[in-house]
Amino acid sequence: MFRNNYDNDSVTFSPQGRIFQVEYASEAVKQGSVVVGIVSKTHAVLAAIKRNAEELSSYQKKIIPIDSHYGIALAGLASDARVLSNFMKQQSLASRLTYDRAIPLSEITSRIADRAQTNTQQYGKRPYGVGLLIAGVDAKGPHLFEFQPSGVTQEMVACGIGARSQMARTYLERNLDEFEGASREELVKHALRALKESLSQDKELTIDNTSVGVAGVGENFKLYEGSDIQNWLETTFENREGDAAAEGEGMEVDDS
Amino acid sequence: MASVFSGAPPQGGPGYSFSQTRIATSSGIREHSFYPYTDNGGSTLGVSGADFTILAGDTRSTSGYNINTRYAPKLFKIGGEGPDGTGARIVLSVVGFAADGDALKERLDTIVKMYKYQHGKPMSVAACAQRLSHILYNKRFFPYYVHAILGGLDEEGRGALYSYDPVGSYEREQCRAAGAAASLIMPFLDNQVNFKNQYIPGSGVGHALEQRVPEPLPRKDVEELVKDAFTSAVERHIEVGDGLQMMIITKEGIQETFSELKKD
Amino acid sequence: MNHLPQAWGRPRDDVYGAYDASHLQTSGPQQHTQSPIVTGTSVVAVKFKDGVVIAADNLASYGSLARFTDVKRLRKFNSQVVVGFGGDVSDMQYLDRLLSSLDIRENYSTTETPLNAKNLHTYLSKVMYKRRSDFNPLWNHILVAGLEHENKPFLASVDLLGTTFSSPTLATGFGAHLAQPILRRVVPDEATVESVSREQAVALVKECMKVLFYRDARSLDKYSIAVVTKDGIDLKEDEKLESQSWAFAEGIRGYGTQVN
Amino acid sequence: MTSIGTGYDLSNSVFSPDGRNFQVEYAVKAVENGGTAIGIRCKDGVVLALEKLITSKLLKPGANKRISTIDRNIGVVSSGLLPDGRHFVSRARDEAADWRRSYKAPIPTSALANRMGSYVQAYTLYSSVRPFGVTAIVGGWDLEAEVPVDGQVGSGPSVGSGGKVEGLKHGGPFLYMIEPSGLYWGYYGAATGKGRQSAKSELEKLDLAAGNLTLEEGVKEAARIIYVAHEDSKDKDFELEMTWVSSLAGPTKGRHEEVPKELREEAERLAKKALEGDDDEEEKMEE
Amino acid sequence: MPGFDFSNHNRNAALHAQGVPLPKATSTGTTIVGCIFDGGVVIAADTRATSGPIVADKNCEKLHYIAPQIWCAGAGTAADTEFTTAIISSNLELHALSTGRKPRVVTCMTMLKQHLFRYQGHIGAYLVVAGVDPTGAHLFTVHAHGSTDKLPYVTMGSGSLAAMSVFETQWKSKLSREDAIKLAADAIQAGIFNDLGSGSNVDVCVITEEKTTLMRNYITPNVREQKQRNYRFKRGTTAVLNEKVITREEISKYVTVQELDDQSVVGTAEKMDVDA
Repeated sequence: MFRNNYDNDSVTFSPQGRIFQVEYASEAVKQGSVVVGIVSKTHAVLAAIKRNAEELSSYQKKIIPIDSHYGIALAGLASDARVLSNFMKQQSLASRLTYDRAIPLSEITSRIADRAQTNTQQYGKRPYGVGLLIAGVDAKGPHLFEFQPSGVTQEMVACGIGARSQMARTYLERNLDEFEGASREELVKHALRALKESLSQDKELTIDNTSVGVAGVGENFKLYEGSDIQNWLETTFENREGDAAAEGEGMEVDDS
Repeated sequence: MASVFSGAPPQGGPGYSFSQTRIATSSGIREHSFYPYTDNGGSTLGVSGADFTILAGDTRSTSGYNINTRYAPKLFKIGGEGPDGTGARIVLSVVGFAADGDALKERLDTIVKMYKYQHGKPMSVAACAQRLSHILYNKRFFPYYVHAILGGLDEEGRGALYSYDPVGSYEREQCRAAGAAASLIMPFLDNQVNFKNQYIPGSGVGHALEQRVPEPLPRKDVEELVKDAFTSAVERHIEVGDGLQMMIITKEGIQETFSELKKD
Repeated sequence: MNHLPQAWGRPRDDVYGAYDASHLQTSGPQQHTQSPIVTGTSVVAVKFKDGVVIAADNLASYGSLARFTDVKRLRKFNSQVVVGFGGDVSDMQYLDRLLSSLDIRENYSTTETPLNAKNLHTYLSKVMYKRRSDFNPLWNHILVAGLEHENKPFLASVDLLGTTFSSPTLATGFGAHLAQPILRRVVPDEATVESVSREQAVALVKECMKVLFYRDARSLDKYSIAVVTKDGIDLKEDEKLESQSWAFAEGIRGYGTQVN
Repeated sequence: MTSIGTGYDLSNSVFSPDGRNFQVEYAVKAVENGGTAIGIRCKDGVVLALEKLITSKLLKPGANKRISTIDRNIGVVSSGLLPDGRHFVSRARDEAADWRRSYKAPIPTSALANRMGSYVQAYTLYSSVRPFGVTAIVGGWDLEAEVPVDGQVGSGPSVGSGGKVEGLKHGGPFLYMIEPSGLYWGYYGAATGKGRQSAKSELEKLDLAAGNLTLEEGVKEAARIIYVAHEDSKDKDFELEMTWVSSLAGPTKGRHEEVPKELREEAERLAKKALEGDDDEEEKMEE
Repeated sequence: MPGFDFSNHNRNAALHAQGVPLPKATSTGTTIVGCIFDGGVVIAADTRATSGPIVADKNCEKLHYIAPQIWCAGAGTAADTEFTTAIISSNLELHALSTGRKPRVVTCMTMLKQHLFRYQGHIGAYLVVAGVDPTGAHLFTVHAHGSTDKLPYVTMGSGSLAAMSVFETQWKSKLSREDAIKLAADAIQAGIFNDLGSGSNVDVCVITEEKTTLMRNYITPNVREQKQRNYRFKRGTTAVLNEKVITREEISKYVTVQELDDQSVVGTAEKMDVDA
């Protein structure tokens, strides 16, 4: 009796031309808590939900500043992300040393993409089990890249990955037109709202479980956690009890 | 640099007819005629105070009797972000062979940055000082040809100043001068900062006379001393001049100033 | 010729004695450049308000022999950087290829910003410093002229030891002695750069090339000159010195007591 | 399918009793799902074009270029697994750089195709790797002018012994397509990906072998063919990506570059118009 | 026995072979120039004397008197330029007295080159000789080995290339006196600011048929700025380990003591340094 054996390693194609191991690795991303990223003409924002293993444990790291001009948000295997982020840090420093230049985001993204691809074409390796959002500002302005375990990387206007991230993406698609001209504050609020969308009904965004990373033109990438994001959370969701339909109005109140 | 463009004939040919002896001997292992070091002149100094540290250096870069440039900094912020070194709290000054100085600066800077990335907090000046010593000693047999001075604030907020020899021996001090005019400036600092050879008038007779006790100087006094040290060094040392770069490290951060020096 | 292929192209044993095979062995200590062979002399450059002017003559000397008289020692890197080479010509060619491969790599993506002069200078300084640290120097003194971010004029130098410095005016080799004073008179500091026009800068550099030709025995009256501005690079590789003056030679008789 | 369940298709480098390497065939399947990619060899250059399907509204429009430059004068477009395409490109760049290191001159397109064919083929030989899930189209212009050796000193004698020979011709446009098996052929017009069948039949109509098609016409034809090939998967949005490479005298001066925006938009406009002519009913939906 | 004493030569050579370095001589690592103009000749010099990288004298004199209308600018070893010019000056004066004519510049130049040639370059004097005599204005250079040159404008010393760059760009024939002075001074300043061996001030000497004008410190572009602090110590700061007072009466036993008032004491000190 034969069973489906096309999924044992990443060097076997299925008869349909698929590589199951890579697809399974993508599932690992969906196990991770949600992260979203958005870019405007001037800023790039990352936002993430941090989980804690239990009530008394610490929260995981979801956003990692890499160089002064960009950071990453991760969903999936944190240890794989650490390997990649160390590599990125080292490559970024090397770029500054050799060329006195902040590494372009497309460049660093394609370097990890190449690394990830190797893991999908050689026996004895496994694909990375992590998805990344890479956000920051380089010589060409703000950028957001999505990295997938398959080695696929794409430049996005907005993106959400991780558990229940479809809800976040739906929010982002609905508000897509607003991002380009959005201010720094508006962009953060959009990111937080997208994050909130993908949360199950009984969960709330709190200063303990939320991280925000912002980079802008002329502004270094900075990670905001804890009390630093109190204000954002309050102003973004202060009309929470109000009618969901009047969301648009609520936003205007926030901005004033 | 003159050697680069020497009009010497291609190696191996006969020497010029009037040279009496061939310098190069063709027997045995051929000697390296490439010398990997040069001295780019200039001078630096550092003085630590109660709650600040001042580092200073002239900005002349020389090779032989030539001025390469009138503005080549010898002071570098370590561990800061971006081209302006934002957020840095440590300053390294290097004098000697400029290319080695730059390489040393970049290595230390990278290490301090990696430390912050890995540990999530900035490196202490004491740790940085020891790390710098190791970097230098690691090249014990092909040294960085520089005299380094590292300045910052220690964990208690007091001024911290470390000086190094080219192969990593180091010491925490109140003040130090390095580079071309070190021998001119150091006795001045000994006398003015540590009050060496100064006694308290009327405190005794002969050997009973009491040394004037050194105490941390106020910032203004130190800045003035530094300026006088450099304007005087410029008078008497040909490799010192053009500009004076100063960095003052306080708990508020690093303040950088620049003033002109004589250009002859 | 005999039937032994290994003897072909070698001195005949019956005429010259047995061939010393030790010349063929490739082992032994690795040999590095100890001195330059075919060399180029000065490169001079000056910043002006919108860019940089750089020039070098077209001569490659072999000792005191003027070996090649149409050598291009200025190299365009991209539309905003020119590199000028003094010193060994073969090392210059190596660097030229290195820069070519870097340029190709940089142009894989057309959407990214190209390397500017500062980036390239940093890169070259690492290359030079690495090679000197390996005791295998590239025997050159290089000027990098062009623009850095926000189209600011950029001019810096790196030599065979990896020493780097930047100044509103720079000159390598003989030019460091003879051209720098001329350049510094007009552009003494960074603040003055703003008030120097392109025409002034070009005239100044041409003046330097002339003085160098007067006084540098390893120089030539044919030269290359490039002007880098945000509109691109204007590189002329076949310029000739103009309006030389040999008026001082009039009336010179001998070196001492001779009168007529 | 006969292959499934036999066990011969579970590992690369294994032949089935009837002499097939199923893993390679499956890799071809991966290619068949990708967006259509085509290349046209015109008389004065080469055009590469790609139907880039929009998988998400959140993608940044106009970014995510997928036709790559290998050496200054050579481009590659591929269809299939995106990361494998990147691997292919990365290797091709290494090969081109390696060639330059050895020969101090750019790699001829044919030599690149040869080297990449060998490389891709090597990935069918071992069980420790899998074949490439891409078919790549390599297009380039080999320089017709005499090129100086990189960094050459002087310009050499202009006449006489060692001088230049007048009127000597070499170089020109070249186009190759490399498949997952490592097999490659030279083409006048090449197509791969989902819409390759209709693209091929369109290409065949052009009589490319005659060598009359100019580069500008080629650009317009390429756009049209991609639009035609897209008809099968009309429900999805796509972006048209096009690059070209011409002679030194041509618009790209021997370099592989993106087709300028104005020309591309013009070609797209013409392509849409041509389609409308074919099928009037579709007109309203086109918008 | 006239001439140099070579008795220590062998000892010194042996010491040198053992690695004992030669004592460092003060050198005037220097920019000196000369330029003919319509009606005369001008020479100029900087005023820095160095010992290695140390400035030995900030305002030394490198323009040496030979005869009333023949002056020399000297570069190289300070002592050599001073003694060589002094001895030639002396001999030339004797020569002038015995011939009863004004000394000629060529004579001076010839005496210098013959003197220097004799010592095969061991006398490190590099000189610019300039003067006006009945045959006109003349300008020569004399190198330590004895070679000479005759040109309308000349430069010597470590700053010679910097100074030459000024002449090569701005010199023209038939300069006026003012233009020649300006040009020479500019040439020296090029040396002062571009050559580390040269510095401080510009000395100029203009010689015409009528007279010689020595303009000591013609330009002073490098005046030291005011010190920030006062470095006067309180009396008693320096430790005195031993004290002994010798009274006038005691010393009068050995020498004659004469009272001077304060002013005459100051008057005898030579003023050299620009900065106090």
